[in-house]
Amino acid sequence: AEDIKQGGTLTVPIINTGFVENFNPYTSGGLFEGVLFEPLMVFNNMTGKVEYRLAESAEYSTDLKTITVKLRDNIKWSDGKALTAKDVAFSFTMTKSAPAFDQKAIWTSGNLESVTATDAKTIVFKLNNADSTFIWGLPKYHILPEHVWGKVAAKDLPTFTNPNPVGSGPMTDIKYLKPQQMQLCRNTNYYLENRPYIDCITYRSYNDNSQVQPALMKGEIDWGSNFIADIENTFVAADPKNNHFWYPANDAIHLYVNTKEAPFDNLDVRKALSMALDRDEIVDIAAYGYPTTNFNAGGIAELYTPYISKEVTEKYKAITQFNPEKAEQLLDDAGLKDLNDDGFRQMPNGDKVEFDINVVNGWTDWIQVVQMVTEYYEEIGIKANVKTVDWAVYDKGLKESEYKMSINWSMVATNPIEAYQAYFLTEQVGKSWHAGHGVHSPEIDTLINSFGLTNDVAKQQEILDQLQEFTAANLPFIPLFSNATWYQYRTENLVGWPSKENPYVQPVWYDGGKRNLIINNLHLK
Amino acid sequence: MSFLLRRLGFYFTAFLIAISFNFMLPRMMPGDPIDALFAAAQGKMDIAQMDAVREMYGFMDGSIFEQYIAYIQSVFTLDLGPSVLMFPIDVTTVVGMSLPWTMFLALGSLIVSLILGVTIGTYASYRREGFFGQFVPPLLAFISNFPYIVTALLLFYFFGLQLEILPLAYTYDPSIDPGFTWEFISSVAKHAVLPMGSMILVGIATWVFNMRNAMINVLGEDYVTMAEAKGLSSFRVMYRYAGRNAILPVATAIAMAIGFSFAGSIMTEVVFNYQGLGNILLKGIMARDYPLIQAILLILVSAVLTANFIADLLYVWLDPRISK
Amino acid sequence: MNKATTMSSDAAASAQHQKNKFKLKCHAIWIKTKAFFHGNPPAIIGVFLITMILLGALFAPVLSSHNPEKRVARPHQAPSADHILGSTRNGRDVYSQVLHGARKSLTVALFAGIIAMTIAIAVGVTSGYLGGKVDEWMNFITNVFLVFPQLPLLIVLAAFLGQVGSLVITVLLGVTSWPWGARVIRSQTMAIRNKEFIISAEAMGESKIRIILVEILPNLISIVFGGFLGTVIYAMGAEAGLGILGLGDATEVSWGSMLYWAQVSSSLYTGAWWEMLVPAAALALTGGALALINMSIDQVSNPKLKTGPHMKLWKRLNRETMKSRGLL
Amino acid sequence: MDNLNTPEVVLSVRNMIKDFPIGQSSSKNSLMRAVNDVSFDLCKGEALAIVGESGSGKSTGARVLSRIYEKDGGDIIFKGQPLAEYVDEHGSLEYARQVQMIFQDPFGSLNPVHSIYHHIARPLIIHKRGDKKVIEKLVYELLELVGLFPAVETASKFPHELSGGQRQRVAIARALAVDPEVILADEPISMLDVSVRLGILNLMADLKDKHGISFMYITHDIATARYFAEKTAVMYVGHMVEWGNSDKVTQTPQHPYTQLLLSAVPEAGKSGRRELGAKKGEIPMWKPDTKGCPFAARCPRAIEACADTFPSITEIAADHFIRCHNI
Amino acid sequence: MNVSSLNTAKSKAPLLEINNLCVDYVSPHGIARAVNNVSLTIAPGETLGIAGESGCGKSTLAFAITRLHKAPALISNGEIIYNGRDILKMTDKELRAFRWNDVSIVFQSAMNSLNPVITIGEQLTDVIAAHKQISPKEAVAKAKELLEVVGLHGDRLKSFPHQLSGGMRQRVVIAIALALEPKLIIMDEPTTALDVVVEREILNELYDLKEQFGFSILFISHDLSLMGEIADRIGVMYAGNLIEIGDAKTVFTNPSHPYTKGLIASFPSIHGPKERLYGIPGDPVNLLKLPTGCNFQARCVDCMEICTKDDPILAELSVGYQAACHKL
Ligand SMILES: Nc1ncnc2c1ncn2[C@@H]1O[C@H](COP(=O)(O)OP(=O)(O)OP(=O)(O)O)[C@@H](O)[C@H]1O
Ligand SMILES: Nc1ncnc2c1ncn2[C@@H]1O[C@H](COP(=O)(O)OP(=O)(O)OP(=O)(O)O)[C@@H](O)[C@H]1O
Ligand SMILES: [Mg+2]
Ligand SMILES: [Mg+2]
Repeated sequence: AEDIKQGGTLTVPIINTGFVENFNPYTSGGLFEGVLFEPLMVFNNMTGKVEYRLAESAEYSTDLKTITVKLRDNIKWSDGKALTAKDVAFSFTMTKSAPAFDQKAIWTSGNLESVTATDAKTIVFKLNNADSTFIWGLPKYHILPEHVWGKVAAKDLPTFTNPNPVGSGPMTDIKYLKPQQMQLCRNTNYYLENRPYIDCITYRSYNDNSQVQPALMKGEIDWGSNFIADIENTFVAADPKNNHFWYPANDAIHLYVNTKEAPFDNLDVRKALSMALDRDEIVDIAAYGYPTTNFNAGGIAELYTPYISKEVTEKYKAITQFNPEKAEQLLDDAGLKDLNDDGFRQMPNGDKVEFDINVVNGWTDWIQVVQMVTEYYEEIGIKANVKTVDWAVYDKGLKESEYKMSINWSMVATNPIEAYQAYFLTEQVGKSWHAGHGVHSPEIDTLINSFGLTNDVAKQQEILDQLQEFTAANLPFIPLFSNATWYQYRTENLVGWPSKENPYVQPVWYDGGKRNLIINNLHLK
Repeated sequence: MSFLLRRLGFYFTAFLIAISFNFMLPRMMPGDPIDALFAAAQGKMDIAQMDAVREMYGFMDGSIFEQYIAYIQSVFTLDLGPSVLMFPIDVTTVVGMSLPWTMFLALGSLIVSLILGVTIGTYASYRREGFFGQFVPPLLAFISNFPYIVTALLLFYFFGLQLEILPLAYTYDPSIDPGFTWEFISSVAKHAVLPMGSMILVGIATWVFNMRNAMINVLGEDYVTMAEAKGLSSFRVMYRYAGRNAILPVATAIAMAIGFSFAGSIMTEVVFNYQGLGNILLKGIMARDYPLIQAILLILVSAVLTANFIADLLYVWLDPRISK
Repeated sequence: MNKATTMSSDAAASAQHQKNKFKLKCHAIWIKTKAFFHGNPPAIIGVFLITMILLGALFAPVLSSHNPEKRVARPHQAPSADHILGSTRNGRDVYSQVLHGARKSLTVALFAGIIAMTIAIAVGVTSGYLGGKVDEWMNFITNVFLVFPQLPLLIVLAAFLGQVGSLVITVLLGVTSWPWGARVIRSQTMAIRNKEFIISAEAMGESKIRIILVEILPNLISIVFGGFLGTVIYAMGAEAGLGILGLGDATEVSWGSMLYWAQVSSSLYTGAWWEMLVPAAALALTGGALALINMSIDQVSNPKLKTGPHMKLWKRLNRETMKSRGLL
Repeated sequence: MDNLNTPEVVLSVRNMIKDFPIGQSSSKNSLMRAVNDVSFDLCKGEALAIVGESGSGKSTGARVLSRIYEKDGGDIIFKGQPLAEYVDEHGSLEYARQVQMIFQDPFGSLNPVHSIYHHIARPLIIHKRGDKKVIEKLVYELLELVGLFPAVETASKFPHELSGGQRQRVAIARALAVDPEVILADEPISMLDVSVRLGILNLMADLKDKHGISFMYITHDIATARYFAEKTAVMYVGHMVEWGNSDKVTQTPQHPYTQLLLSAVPEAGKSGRRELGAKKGEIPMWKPDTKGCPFAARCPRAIEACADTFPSITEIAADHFIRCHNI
Repeated sequence: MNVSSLNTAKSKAPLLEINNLCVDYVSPHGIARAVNNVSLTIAPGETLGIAGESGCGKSTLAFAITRLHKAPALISNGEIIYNGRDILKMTDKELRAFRWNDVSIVFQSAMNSLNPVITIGEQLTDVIAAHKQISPKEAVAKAKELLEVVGLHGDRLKSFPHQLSGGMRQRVVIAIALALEPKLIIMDEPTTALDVVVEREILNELYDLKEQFGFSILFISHDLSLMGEIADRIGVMYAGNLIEIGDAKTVFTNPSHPYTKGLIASFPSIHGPKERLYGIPGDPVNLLKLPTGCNFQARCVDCMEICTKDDPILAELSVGYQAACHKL
């Protein structure tokens, strides 16, 4: 639109220890993706669309072993040089010699055979095995100028700080960099005309959420991606006209149960433990009501609404409904009864049932959730304790399935299949945080692996439906709620934000592609 | 002289012990930086990549002994390797960036609270029976026992957020270029008011009590009475004859206080987002950034040892009876 | 049996004697106590406050209105009749939490103090009394510990140890806070060691351990106690500090964890000041009260700190005589 | 040594030496000799006074005898048996019982935290003088013996509740508790009030005469030495320079140092400036390899030999010895 | 302000006149009168000795003259007239000017009256600088001169007290006392801590100095032989009271008061006949538990009925000779 004014500065908080002169996108903690560097494309999980950025199109061959990516016309680096398919091919091949940069392990996992630029605009990815999910990893790789990065020896890549960075993103001009604040301004060679509308982005460094809150309240920053306590009364109330927030659903939070151990090996016990929880109340009290309650036992939540199987949800609905009487009955039936009248149930053989729920020390919202969970369990006669552990212990516990119950999140990705890969693939046991619950089967492995072999959306959905059914039927983890996507924004200077009314993208700062879309959309009021 | 040599020997050994301890600490504890990185990425990182990343950060194995030798070497060559948190920036650079600010904060507040405390303490001992001597020290005892972070938060809340007369965070206004300009210096000063103020508020009581007790001990000495009998002015008696001796026990406490002052500055830096070592230390701990933690502890130990050494020198200078 | 009967009258007499002795002793203690408090307002205030706090902690289950570890209210309810100090963000009763938190915080501080003082006494007295090589080594170790930046170290240790319940904090604080006390005790022991009563005990053939325990130690009571109080104050602050930094166990109810929760729930910004200020005030009062007691012990044990009720009398008399001489 | 009325020698000291390290290093060359070549006999029921200025090694000598310090040379023979033989636990305890020490400072020699009862009962308990009852009785007897009435009340007191003189009596009672043969009294009255000093001296004299206890009486007050002790030895820088019968030493001093000492003693009525018979000079620090006479530098009678030869012992009269080249 | 007491009539106008001086210590256990109704005079150039056992109030008297008392001491009564001015009525400023200029004082132990961390030189010059308009250079020159007067080398100015021996320190203190050439020097047991030879050296020095400068001395000691040697007149104190005062010879050879007699008999002489002496039985009195009547009654060999009832007052026995005893 012509009436959009150019100019303005976006100020965002960065939680870190300060800025240093390092513009290597792979080692700078995601500061520059989508800002200094432009992705090929963005998979928008909110709309389900693919938003092409540097690329104009990307096509799979029918055998799903070749991907052909075409670049836009006349795209340039910020130093004015042309950005060609050779640059793109270089960017991908480079990560072969710098395995640490190989974000999605395309080389190390062995599936990618080659990346070649067939002409100035065309890049061809050749795969060893058919994999329709491969393409989702591409945005994780930064497109870098060969004329700069090609001069760096492979062994120096990890320590290369990329001084005077050349990029293709909307903001490539480093105005200044001070330990506590830095500013990037517009790329005059940006491939979209009049974009970005805004002139600059200012990064401000903060220690933690508790400092972002006053900064937001004082109007020092425009875009928050942080937990803010009592947001209506603190942030919104400070300036109701300009201060807004929108907390769409994010990843699903589950209570992981170690099904290899009694009494959790009994499905009814797991069901009872699920039914004992009043999820609405938990969300309301422990999390200020910000997250979205999850009544879906299929393993994925609101973030993936288009993929959720209504049938499965309906069929297993009872499991997620707050029903302490039923829960008690299930436990009674399972033989867990209070034999010694201490108010808590024992195993049929008289052993006491008492377990810890692991939660990372310092992750306070979860601690509160778990505290409430233990209260609900106490009401049905189950003794559970909150166990706050250092994350190293937590991490090890999850991976090596050294827990009885542990609160944990699910993967956030382009497609829910990635979450199921982490949940159930037998090869993930001992590696992934999500696979330690003990529910696995070769059939499910095959089912999951068959996903990549097809490009047919309907077939894929069928697989997902089956996985949801499997999850709900086995209940390796108890669904609680979907995390909120923390997102606060101020409209005093800038507008064009994604919002409930205009949900064009999931509003996460910490995703290069998503924020690229947003930055491109913001403009002066 | 032999006294100082002995002390020097002590410092060197203490230093060796401290850095060895530094070396052991991370190796005894669970978790490593890559796990931390992985946790921080919240699943956005591919597990297959972890080993590569581990290698990138230079966490190679080798016998503990080899590692130890390499570590000791790195300490003495001041080449402590890259930080994990701010990879690939050198730990030395990272620390160099924040050290001056911590020194400014910790030493500044130490010096101010020392001066104020000694003055108040001297006066309180002099007016021991009066209102001042009876009420000010207990009052300060209560203030200093208020949890430090709460004091800081309250100051932050009232002066920064409510009254908006002082900045909320940072060492200086980031839009100003550092330099010897009035603008910069005044910005630094303005940003230091709250952090330093809170540290001084909490730290002052120690010195008041230290000085007061030392003074009271000295005031009963014959040489003070003698000085009075000589008809010297009370100022001279207080400061030259009594204060000079009372400062001796306080001087040893100063060196100790450096360590505490640094500890205090950790909290301050966190609350006021001050760009100092404490802030980085805490972040470094969370990220298991061993090189950084080691470097900071190293600096800390060196600083405390240096301070002790200076205190020793000071003591020799202050107390002629020592020099032998 | 036989013996018992013959001895009975004797025994009765001696029992009577013992009783009298006991009475006398009690009386002496009473006199001493009275003298300690008389005209020593810091002592009175300090002991009063500490007594209140200790009673509060001791009778926490009786005094508290709610279960401190249970959600008993809506989040952040302002002080009201039902929750006299309001509720926390997690819906717990602040009043009950302060009472129960006192137990944990004081226990940690107390035991840390005991551990530290025990080590300090063991090291200080042994080193000061035995002298020679033992002393040289112990002194060296003490000095190393002394110059080690303690709190940062504590933070690092606490972070690395993972789950840091109150037990770990107690031990950590205990084993890192002794050097100062050890040094003071050592120097005092060295002063006493050369006192003639020690030398004569040695010449008499007393065992070393008895000399340390019976002859030296009782003379150090006031420093030991002062040092103990100092360590307790320090440990309490450190426990709170670690708690606030999130390095303690957030699920335990202690003043430190209360402050931690108050901070993560941004209670100051949301106007729920009570959640933060109540535990903070509890800490300040306890620490301040202990500092006052320490100060008044100083006044009693250090004869140079001439204070007491007689000073009031002196002041009055002095003013009168000065007036009569026309100097006022 | 063998006189006509040969009294029994209880403690015999021959060429006793005690060295202290100077400074912090303990290498051989930095030793100071606090006591050098000291010999004497202490007879039963007799007192030997040791006089000398501060730092002359009086206390050190006594402390070697009471085994607080280890001797570095010479022989100490107690009741015919060398000190070295009182080694095993029983032996050393036995020696500790028989040789008791009384210290200069009545304030420092009693532990302020223990009652008088404790102080006197301890040695009795250590030396197993009986059960509780017996010990209690003994304690009260001892207190009465040293003139502390009423004993029961005194026993329950603490040191700070007693005057200096009373405290010193307690110290004596404690020394007496285990029937010692020898009491080493290190300046027992110098810290006492002028008005009570004599009481203590008289008490000690009674113990000596009536109980046959031998005393080594250390003092710098030569007048009380003569008053109390049969024999007197004058020490200078770790050496005995003149010794023998007290009256002879004090009335007809032969050694220039003794003469100096006596001439310096203030005397009522002798007003006015009194020249000292000595040159002003530093008091030397005696090292194991120092040569000559210790007093040479200040001696008005010094001859050449004094500078490099250690003077030998001369018996100038019966029971009167000096160490001097220029008699 | 005027000379009131008859018994102080003297041929020369006194330099210092003390009338009915009372000094109290306010202690937690009551008020102890350490100096009770003491009146005496010191003539120019005279040496007055004050003898008495420990705690009888000698130092307290000395302190009163320069008004150095701090809490809890209280000069409750009397006047101290120096050259017609009552010292007790001086303002702080006058007092500062008076101190050292007119009366200087040598404290009981020289070891402690020199500041260990300040050079001898500074401690000497600052008293000169405080009272005289004089350049630092001149002050140093004067200080050197003073050191040489007491027999020390001028180089010692740069020394610290610990570098000097006890005797040397005592000389320095005397040099400081002489710095402003005062009319009266108070010497509180100046030689007690020294051995006889050094003591003799100091005494010799003192004789010379007195000859040279002609000041008066108030000489405090418990050593009666020393007192008999140096003093022109001797006053004997017991439990705060002046019980006997008169010319030295008489007091020493023919004392009137039983206490003085006992005191003199407590010193065995080196030359006299060797016989058993009896001294004074009993212990010194406790100032807080003074009996009614004569303070000395409990120890007195000739105690009479009246002694337990009435306090004896100081009576003139002959010209310039007074004693307080009912027997006289
Ligand atoms: N433990 C010790 N270590 C080193 N030197 C010592 C020790 N004890 C005494 N001396 C030295 O030995 C010498 C003799 O000391 P000693 O105490 O025996 O003298 P003294 O004659 O008793 O003196 P005083 O009259 O002051 O008691 C002194 O020079 C003293 O410094
Ligand atoms: N600061 C004080 N507080 C209470 N009582 C005191 C104080 N100073 C001295 N006294 C008491 O006053 C009395 C006289 O003390 P003073 O020092 O004058 O005695 P002295 O004659 O100088 O004794 P000495 O010969 O020991 O120096 C003593 O009984 C003493 O206990
Ligand atoms: Mg001695
Ligand atoms: Mg005195």
